[in-house]
Amino acid sequence: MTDFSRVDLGHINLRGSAEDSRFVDGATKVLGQSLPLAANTLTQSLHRIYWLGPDEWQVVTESDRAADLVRQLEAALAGQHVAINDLSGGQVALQLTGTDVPELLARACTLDLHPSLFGVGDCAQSGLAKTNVLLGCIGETPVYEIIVRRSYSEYLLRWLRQKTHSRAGSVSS
Amino acid sequence: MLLIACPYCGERAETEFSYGGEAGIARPKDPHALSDEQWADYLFMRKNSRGMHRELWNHAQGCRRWFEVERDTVSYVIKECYEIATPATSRDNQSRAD
Amino acid sequence: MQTNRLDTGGRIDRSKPAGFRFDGRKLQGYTGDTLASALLANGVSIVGRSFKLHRPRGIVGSGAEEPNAIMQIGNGASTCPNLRATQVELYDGLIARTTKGWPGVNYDIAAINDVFGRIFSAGFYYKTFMRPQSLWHVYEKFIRRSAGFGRAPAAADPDKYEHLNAHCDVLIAGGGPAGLAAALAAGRAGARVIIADEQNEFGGNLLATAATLDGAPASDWVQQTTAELSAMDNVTALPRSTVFGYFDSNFLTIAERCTDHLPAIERSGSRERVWRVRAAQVVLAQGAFERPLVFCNNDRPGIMLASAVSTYINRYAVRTGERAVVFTNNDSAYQTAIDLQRAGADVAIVDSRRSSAGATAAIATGIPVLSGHVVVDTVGRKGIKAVRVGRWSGDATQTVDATITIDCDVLAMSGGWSPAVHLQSQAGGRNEWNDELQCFVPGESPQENRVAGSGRGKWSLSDCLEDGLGAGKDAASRSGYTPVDVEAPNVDTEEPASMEPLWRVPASQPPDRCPKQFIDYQNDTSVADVRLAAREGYCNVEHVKRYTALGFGTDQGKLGNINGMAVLAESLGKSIPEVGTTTFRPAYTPVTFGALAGENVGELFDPVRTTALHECHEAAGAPFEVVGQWHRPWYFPQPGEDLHAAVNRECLATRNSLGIMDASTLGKIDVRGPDAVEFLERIYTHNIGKMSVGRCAYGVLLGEDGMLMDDGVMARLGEQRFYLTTTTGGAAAVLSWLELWLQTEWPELDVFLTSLTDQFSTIAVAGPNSRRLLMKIGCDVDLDNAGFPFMSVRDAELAGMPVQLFRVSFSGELAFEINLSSSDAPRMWRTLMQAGEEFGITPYGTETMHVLRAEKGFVIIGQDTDGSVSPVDAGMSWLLSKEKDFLGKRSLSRPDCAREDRKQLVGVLSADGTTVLREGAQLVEDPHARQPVPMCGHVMSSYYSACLGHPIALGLVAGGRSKKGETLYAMQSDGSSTAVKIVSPVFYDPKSERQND
Amino acid sequence: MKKYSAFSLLRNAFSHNRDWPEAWRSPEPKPEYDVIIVGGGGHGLATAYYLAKEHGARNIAVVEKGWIGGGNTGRNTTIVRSNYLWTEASLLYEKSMQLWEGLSQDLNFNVMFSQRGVYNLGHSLQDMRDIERRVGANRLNGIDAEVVTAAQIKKAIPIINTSPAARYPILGASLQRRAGVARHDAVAWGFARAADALGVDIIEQCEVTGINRENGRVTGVETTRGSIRARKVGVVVAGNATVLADMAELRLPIESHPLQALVSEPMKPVLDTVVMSNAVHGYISQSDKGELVIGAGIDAYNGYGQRGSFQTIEHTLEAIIELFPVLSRVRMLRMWGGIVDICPDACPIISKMPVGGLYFNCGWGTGGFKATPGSGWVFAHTIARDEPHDLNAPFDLRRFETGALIDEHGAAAVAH
Ligand SMILES: Cc1cc2nc3c(=O)[nH]c(=O)nc-3n(C[C@H](O)[C@H](O)[C@H](O)COP(=O)(O)OP(=O)(O)OC[C@H]3O[C@@H](n4cnc5c(N)ncnc54)[C@H](O)[C@@H]3O)c2cc1C
Ligand SMILES: NC(=O)c1ccc[n+]([C@@H]2O[C@H](COP(=O)([O-])OP(=O)(O)OC[C@H]3O[C@@H](n4cnc5c(N)ncnc54)[C@H](O)[C@@H]3O)[C@@H](O)[C@H]2O)c1
Ligand SMILES: Cc1cc2nc3c(=O)[nH]c(=O)nc-3n(C[C@H](O)[C@H](O)[C@H](O)COP(=O)(O)O)c2cc1C
Ligand SMILES: [Zn+2]
Repeated sequence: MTDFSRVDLGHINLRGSAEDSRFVDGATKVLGQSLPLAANTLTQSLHRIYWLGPDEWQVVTESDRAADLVRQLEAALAGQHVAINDLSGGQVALQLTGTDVPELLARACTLDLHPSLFGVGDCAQSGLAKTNVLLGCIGETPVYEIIVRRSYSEYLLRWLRQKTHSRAGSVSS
Repeated sequence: MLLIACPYCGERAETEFSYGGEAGIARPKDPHALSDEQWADYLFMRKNSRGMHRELWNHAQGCRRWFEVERDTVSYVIKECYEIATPATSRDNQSRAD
Repeated sequence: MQTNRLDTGGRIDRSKPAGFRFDGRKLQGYTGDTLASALLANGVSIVGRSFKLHRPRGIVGSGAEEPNAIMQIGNGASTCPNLRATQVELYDGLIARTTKGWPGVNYDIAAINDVFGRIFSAGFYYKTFMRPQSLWHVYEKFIRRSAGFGRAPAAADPDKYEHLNAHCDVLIAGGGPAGLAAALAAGRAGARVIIADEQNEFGGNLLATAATLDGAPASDWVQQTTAELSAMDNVTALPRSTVFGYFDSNFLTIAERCTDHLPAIERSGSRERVWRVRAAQVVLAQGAFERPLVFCNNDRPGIMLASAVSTYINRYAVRTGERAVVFTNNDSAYQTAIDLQRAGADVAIVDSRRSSAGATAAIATGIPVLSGHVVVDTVGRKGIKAVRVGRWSGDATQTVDATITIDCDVLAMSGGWSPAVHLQSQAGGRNEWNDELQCFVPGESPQENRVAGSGRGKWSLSDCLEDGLGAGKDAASRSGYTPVDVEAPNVDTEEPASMEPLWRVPASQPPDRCPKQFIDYQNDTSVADVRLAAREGYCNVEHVKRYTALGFGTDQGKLGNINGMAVLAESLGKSIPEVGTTTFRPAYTPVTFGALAGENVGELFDPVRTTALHECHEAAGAPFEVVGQWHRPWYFPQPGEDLHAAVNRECLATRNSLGIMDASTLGKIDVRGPDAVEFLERIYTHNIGKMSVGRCAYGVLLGEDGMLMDDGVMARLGEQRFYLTTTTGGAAAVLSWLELWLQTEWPELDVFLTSLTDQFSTIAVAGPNSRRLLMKIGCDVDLDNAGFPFMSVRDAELAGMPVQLFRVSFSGELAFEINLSSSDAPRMWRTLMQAGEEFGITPYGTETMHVLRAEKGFVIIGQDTDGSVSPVDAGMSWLLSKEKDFLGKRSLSRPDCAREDRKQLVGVLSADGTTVLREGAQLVEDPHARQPVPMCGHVMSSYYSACLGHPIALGLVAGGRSKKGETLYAMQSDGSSTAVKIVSPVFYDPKSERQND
Repeated sequence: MKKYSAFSLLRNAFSHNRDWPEAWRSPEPKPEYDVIIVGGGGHGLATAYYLAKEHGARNIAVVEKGWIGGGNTGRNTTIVRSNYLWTEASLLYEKSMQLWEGLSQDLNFNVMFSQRGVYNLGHSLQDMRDIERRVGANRLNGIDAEVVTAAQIKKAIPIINTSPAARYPILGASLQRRAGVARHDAVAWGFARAADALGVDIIEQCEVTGINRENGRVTGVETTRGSIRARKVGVVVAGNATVLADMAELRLPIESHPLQALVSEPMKPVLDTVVMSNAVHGYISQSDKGELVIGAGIDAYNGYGQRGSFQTIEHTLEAIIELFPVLSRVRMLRMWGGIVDICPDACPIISKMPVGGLYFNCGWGTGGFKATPGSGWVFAHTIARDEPHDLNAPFDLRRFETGALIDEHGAAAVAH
C-alpha cells in the first residue's frame, strides 16, 4: 500500500560556503539545527534541511515560518556572500508512505533506494518520471518526501495517481 | 547508459547529467587581439579525441555542478571524474587559445 | 486430436486442457504447452512459408532460435505480430494464425517462386527492375506486399507497460543449471541477486532431459533450488524475463512478460515490464544453441533440431513422429535417439563420424547406427517422408552419392553446439574460436562479467553446475561478499560429448547445382547463395549478411549464422575465425515497442508545465498554445469569437484601456554576490555597472558566435543583487549557460545563481488605465512617473501582497509587471480582474502579446531570430557596450558578421494594405526571376493590427535598413505572391511616448 | 562490366549462377595512384566513380579500413530529400536528388530509390512558421515542396495520430513528394561496381594510418598494407574525419557522436511514406522487406563506438508510439549506432585543405546519405580541378573564420 499527499510547507534555498564557519555558524544559529554537511543527507529537528550540493541547502519548514526565517537568515548573514531565497511558492512537497514506496519510485527513478542504502536521513536530487526532484527518506515506515518544482507538480501527481492504481501482473510463475 | 561519479553526489545514471564537450578550453584573455583564424580555432575546433577524452559534465538533475570526466571515447569506459580543474591544477596544459 | 501426445510424462498439466484456434481450426492442448508443442501434439506440420521461396516450413526448434513458426497471436487491438510459437505459452482461448502464404500455409500460390529459385538468388533485386525508373514504384508495391510476416494491430494498444529500475550485486542471465547454481552460490553469500530466465520456468535444459541428479529427476533439483531462491530476501527470480540488452557500465535490460500467458479474462496490470538493471557483477548463463546440419532440402517440415525433439518428448510429452532418423556429427543427439526410442518411436541414427562412444552405447540399446554416413537429401514436400543417405568421405569438396533411403516422418539433426555469446558480445566482449569444441567461446570482456555453463562450451551437466557455482561465488566475492561453500548435486549419468565438424554435406552434384541446402531458413539463404556472394566479391562476412540476408531475420541467425560462416570460410579458403562473426546487437529476442516506451506515453509522454494561473485561464475558456513544455493561454475568446476577432478585441482593449496577461512562464534568475556586476558584464552586452539600484534594463546575451541567444529584463535590486528574466523557451538554457561560465571559466567570481521561475508568477497589466488599476487595489509605493519611472523596479505591497513591481512594457503601453509568489498569484489575478471591471479589463493571451509587441517592433528571440541573427542585424547596436568585452563580441567583427548587406530587421507592409502575409513567407526582388530565384529575406512575424487598421509584419531583409520604401515580393508556399513595402519595424508610437507616460 | 538485367538473371539461372562476375575486384594496392580516396563509404565510392566517369581519371584507389559501406552508409535510415532551408544547401542536395533519380540506371545496379514522399511534421506554431519558410524557399529554388494540413496527413497516413488532444498535436507538415528512401547497402555496392568497371581499385581492409607530406603538399598515405604514393588524397571518412585531419596536423570543427537507429520485425505494409518529427524526436519508414526503420536521436557525448545509450532508444520509441499508437505492440528486432561527424552549422565541409593536394569531405553528420551521389560529384570536381564547384564553394573550411555559416539546424535538427 502506498499513500501520498501534498503537504503545505515553507521552502528556503540557502547558498553559502560550507567551509566558512561564519556562514555555517550563523545559519545554524538562526535555524536552530545544524546544516547537513555530508553529501546526500538531511537533518531534521525544528526544520528539515537537505544537502543539495557543496554550497547549497534546502530548508523545509512550516509554511508560515518561511518568510520569517528568510528575514532572520538575511539579517544574521548580512554582509556575507550568501543567497537566501524563499521558494515556498515555487515548490511542491509530497509525502509518500508505505513499504512499497521504494519500488513505486523505482518505476521512474534510477537511484538505488534499497533500505540499506537509502534510509532515514538520506536524500538525493534526481529524476523521477521526467521531472527533477529532491527526494528524502524522512521516516521509518518508510516516509519519503519529494519536492518538485511547482510547474511540474501536476505532471508528477498524475504519474503518481496512475502508478498507485495500476499494479503489474503477478511476478511469480 | 553510463554510470558517472559526480564528485559531489557520487555515482549516478547518465540520465541525471548533461554533457558539456571538451574540457579545458580556456577563453582567450583578449579575444580582440586574436586573428579571425585564432578566434575560429577557439570557437569551433575541438580535439574530438579518439581514445581518452577530457570532458565536461553537469549534474543537471543533482547538484547542478559542472565537473570533469576522463572517458575513453571508443570503449566509453570512464577513467576518472573530478572537480573542475582550475588552470593551476589542470592536468593538461595544451589549452590552445590564449 | 492430439495424435502425437504421449500418455505420460512431461511438464504439462493434463487436468487443464486449453482450447485454441490455429488458422481457424479448433485444437486442444494443455496448460504447460507452448503453442509449438500443442501444434506438434496435434500433428500440425506446416506452420509457415519461407520469406522468398514460399516453401512449406515446420517447427525446427523449441525456443528463441525458432526461425519458421512465426505467428500472429490474438485478434483486434491486442493482436501481436511475429511471435514465435515456441515461445508462446498456450492458454485457453488462444488464437493463432500463420503469417505467410496465400491463400494459406498449406496451399500457397507464391510457392511458384520455389520453381524459379535460382533466379531469386542472392542479390536478385539489385540486378533487375531498373528500367524504367518510373515503374519502380509499381514493382515495389508487389515486392512490399509479398514481404513481411505479421500485421500491426489496426487500433491503439489497450495494454499498459512499465519500467522498473533495479540495482543488484549480481545479475544472472539464464536460469538453467549453470545460472541456478550461480544464483545459489551468490544468494547464499548474501549478495543482492537478480536471476532472469526467458522461459516460464527455471531449469533450462534440465526441464527437457531425462537426466537425474542425486538419483531423482533433474527437475526436482530445479524445484528445490527455485524454492530456496524465492525464499531468500536478497534474491529476485524473474521467469518469463529475457535479458535483451547489455549496455555500458553493466547496465542490462530485461523484458518481463507479465500477462501474455494468461487467458484474456485473467489478465490485469501491465502487460510487460522492462527492468533497467545496474549490476555490480554479471553472470551470463545463456546456454548454447544446437546447430542444424546443412544438406539438400534440409528444410522440410519434420526436420528438427535433435534437442528440440528431446524437449518436446521430455518437457511436453509430444513425440513428433513415429519413424525417426537422427542425423548427427556429435554425441549429444544420441540422447535424443534414446528419448525417441523410449517414447516408442522407431529410430535410426546417421552419424558422420566413423565411430564414437555414443554409437557404441546406442547400438547396445538396439538402435541401428549408420556411422560414417550422412543425410544427403530428403523426400517429401509438405512433410519429410524419407532421407537419402550416403557414405561420407570426410571431404566436403567431393560429391556424395545417396545409396540408402530411409523412410521417416521426423529427422532430428545435430551439428554440434554454439554457445550463446550474445550478451557477452553486446557487452563488448571478444569471441574466440575454440578448435577442440568447434565453436566460438566468449573471450575477454571489458565489463564486470563472466560466462558460465554451456555458454562457454561446458557441455556436461556436472561441468555446468560446477561452473555456475564458481561463477556465482566469484561474482559475490567481487561485489564484497564472503562466498560460502555450496555443493553441486551429483550427476548420475554423464553423456559423452565428442564431435567432428560437418559444416556442409556435399550432395551428388556440386553445391551450386544441387537442390537447396538451407543455412538461414527464414530468409531462404542457401549454401549456393553464400557461395555466390563470395564469388561476386561480397567476401566480408558482413557483406554476405547484407547481400544474402543471412542472419537478418527475426531469429537473428541463432541457428544458421555459424554454419553460414563456415560455408563462407570454405568458399574463401579461409578458416572460420578468419571469417569471424557478424555483430551481436540488442535485442537478444525482439522486444515490444510499448515495453520500451513504458509508461512514458499518452499523458505522461512529456510533462505539461502550467502556470499558477492555469485554472483561471481554463475557467475563462482560453485555448492554449504549446510553447516548449508549457501550455500558455493563446487567446480568450468571447462567445462566437474566433482567434482573430478575439485578438482584435484584446489588442484594442489593451491599447485603449486595460489588458492583463499571464507572463509567468518567463525564466527568472536571482543573481547575487560581490562579483555579480562583473559576472553579468561579461555575459550581457550592455553596461551593467552603470545601472543604479532600482533600475531595469533590457538585455541580450549572445552565443560566442555573436548570434542572439536570449533576451530579457535585468533589474538591479541591490548593489550585489540582480534579477534576470529570460524567454520562456530559454529559461533552462540560460541558467545552465550562466552556470557553465561561472563554474568552469570564472570560478574566482563570487556569485550565486538561483532559479526563481516557479517561485514567481508574473502578471502584466498594460494600457492607459494600468496605473489607475494598481492604485485602486492599493499600492504602497508611489506609482507616478517621477517616483517610479519607466524601466524601474520596486518592492511593494499590492492589494496587501508583497510583490516586486516592474515598470516595464512589452506592449508599448503604460504597463506594470507584477512579480509575486506563485502562491499568491491566483488571488492577485482575481483581485485585478475584479477591480479592473470598471476599466473593461481584458485578459489577453500570447497571440495578442505578439501583435502588440510587433506593432512596436520588438523581436521575439526564437521567432524573429533563428540562431543566425546578430544583435546588429536585429537593430540592437545600441545595446552593445563599446567599453568592455562580453561573450560573443569578438565574433561580431568577423568579416561575414560585419557585412553591410546582412539580413536586417525591417517592417514589412503588404502593398495592398489588406493581405496578412504568411509567417515564414520568403521575400524576393523579382518574382519572375528564373529558378533558383534569389531570396533576399523572409517574414517572421505577421499580424493584422486592429489598432492600425492594417496588417503589419516583421522581416529580415538583406541590407534592409537601407531598403526602406522599396518594394519586394512576398512569395508564399502556396505559390501566391504579394507586393510589399519595406518600412521601419516600429509601426506604433515610434517615439515611445505611451510607455513613458 | 557485365550488365545486370532481367535477361542476365535468367541466363545465369540456367548456368546455376556460376558465371556472375565479381562486382568489384579486390586488388593489391599499387605503389602509386593519381588520386587516393580514403574511406569506402558511399561518399568515397561515389567520388571515385565520378572522378573516373566525369573527369577521366583512371588511376584511382579507394582505401577502406574495414569493408565498403560498413560505416554510416550501411547503418543509416536511408531518408533522401532535398528540402533544406538555405539556398546553398538546397542546391547541393537537389543536385544529389537529380542524380538519385537516374542512379540505378547510371550504375546499372538497382539501388531501390523509392520516391514515396517525406513528411516533416509541425507540432507548434513556430514549427509551422519554419515549415512555411522552408517550403517557400524550396519552391523558389525549384525544389518540389508543399505545406499540408493535419487532415491531409491523416488521409495519406491513416495510422498516424492527428488528435488535437495529443501532447504535441500535429498541426501540419511539409511534404516533398520526390523524396523517399533507397537501399543503403546497394548504394555502396553499386558505386563500387561501377567505379571498379572504370578501373578504380577498391582496397578493403586497409586502414590509413598516416598522411605523407612534403613541402606543404601531400605525397601519399601510410596504411596497414604499406605506404602508397599519391598526387592527391581525398578524405571522406565521416566520424573519423578529425582522426585523419590529425594525421596531417590540421584541425576541423567536427565532433563525432553516436547516432542510433533500430528496426522492427518485418511486417506487412503499414506505412507507405516517410515521417519525420523534430518536435517529438523520431523518424520512421517501412522498408521493402517490411521492417520499420526508425531513427533515434544523437547521444550528447563524443563517441567513436558504433553504439549509443539505451535511453535514447526508449525516448525514440515513446515518440513513435505518440505518433503511431498502433505500433505499440510491434517489436524491436535490432538497434545499432553509427559515428556521425557533427559540424557546428549542420552543413558539410567539402574543401581544399591548407596542404596542397589534400581534400576533405566531412561534416555530413546525421544527414549525409541523401547527399551521397551529389557529394561524390562535387568532391570529384574539387579534386580533379583543384577548385570547388559552384555548388560546394560555400562549404569551404574558411567559413568558420569569416562567420559565413550556413545554419541548417532547423532543417536538420533531428537526424535523418
Ligand atoms: C543511425 C544513422 C541514421 C542516419 N540516417 C540518415 C538518413 O536517414 N538520411 C541521410 O541522408 N543520412 C542519414 N545518416 C547519415 C549518413 O549515414 C551519413 O552522413 C553518410 O552515410 C556518410 O557517408 P560517408 O560515405 O561519408 O561515410 P561512411 O559511410 O561512414 O564511410 C566512411 C568510411 O571511411 C572509413 N574509414 C574511416 N577511417 C579510415 C581510415 N583511417 N582509413 C581508411 N578508411 C577509413 C570507414 O571505415 C567508413 O567505411 C544517418 C546516420 C546514422 C548513423
Ligand atoms: N551434450 C551436449 O553436447 C550439450 C550441449 C549443450 C548443452 N548441454 C546441456 O545443457 C545444459 C546446459 O546448461 P546451461 O545452464 O549452460 O544452459 P541451459 O540451456 O540449460 O540454460 C540456459 C537458460 O538461459 C535462458 N536464456 C538464454 N538467454 C537468455 C536471455 N537472454 N535472457 C533470459 N534467459 C535466457 C534459456 O532459456 C535457458 O533456460 C546442461 O545440462 C548441459 O549438459 C549438453
Ligand atoms: C535500412 C536498414 C534496414 C535494416 N534491416 C535489418 C533487418 O531487417 N534485420 C536485421 O537484422 N538488421 C537490419 N538492419 C541492421 C543491420 O543488421 C545492422 O545492425 C546495421 O547495418 C549496423 O551494422 P552492425 O550492427 O553490424 O554494426 C538494417 C539496417 C538498416 C540501415
Ligand atoms: Zn552531483
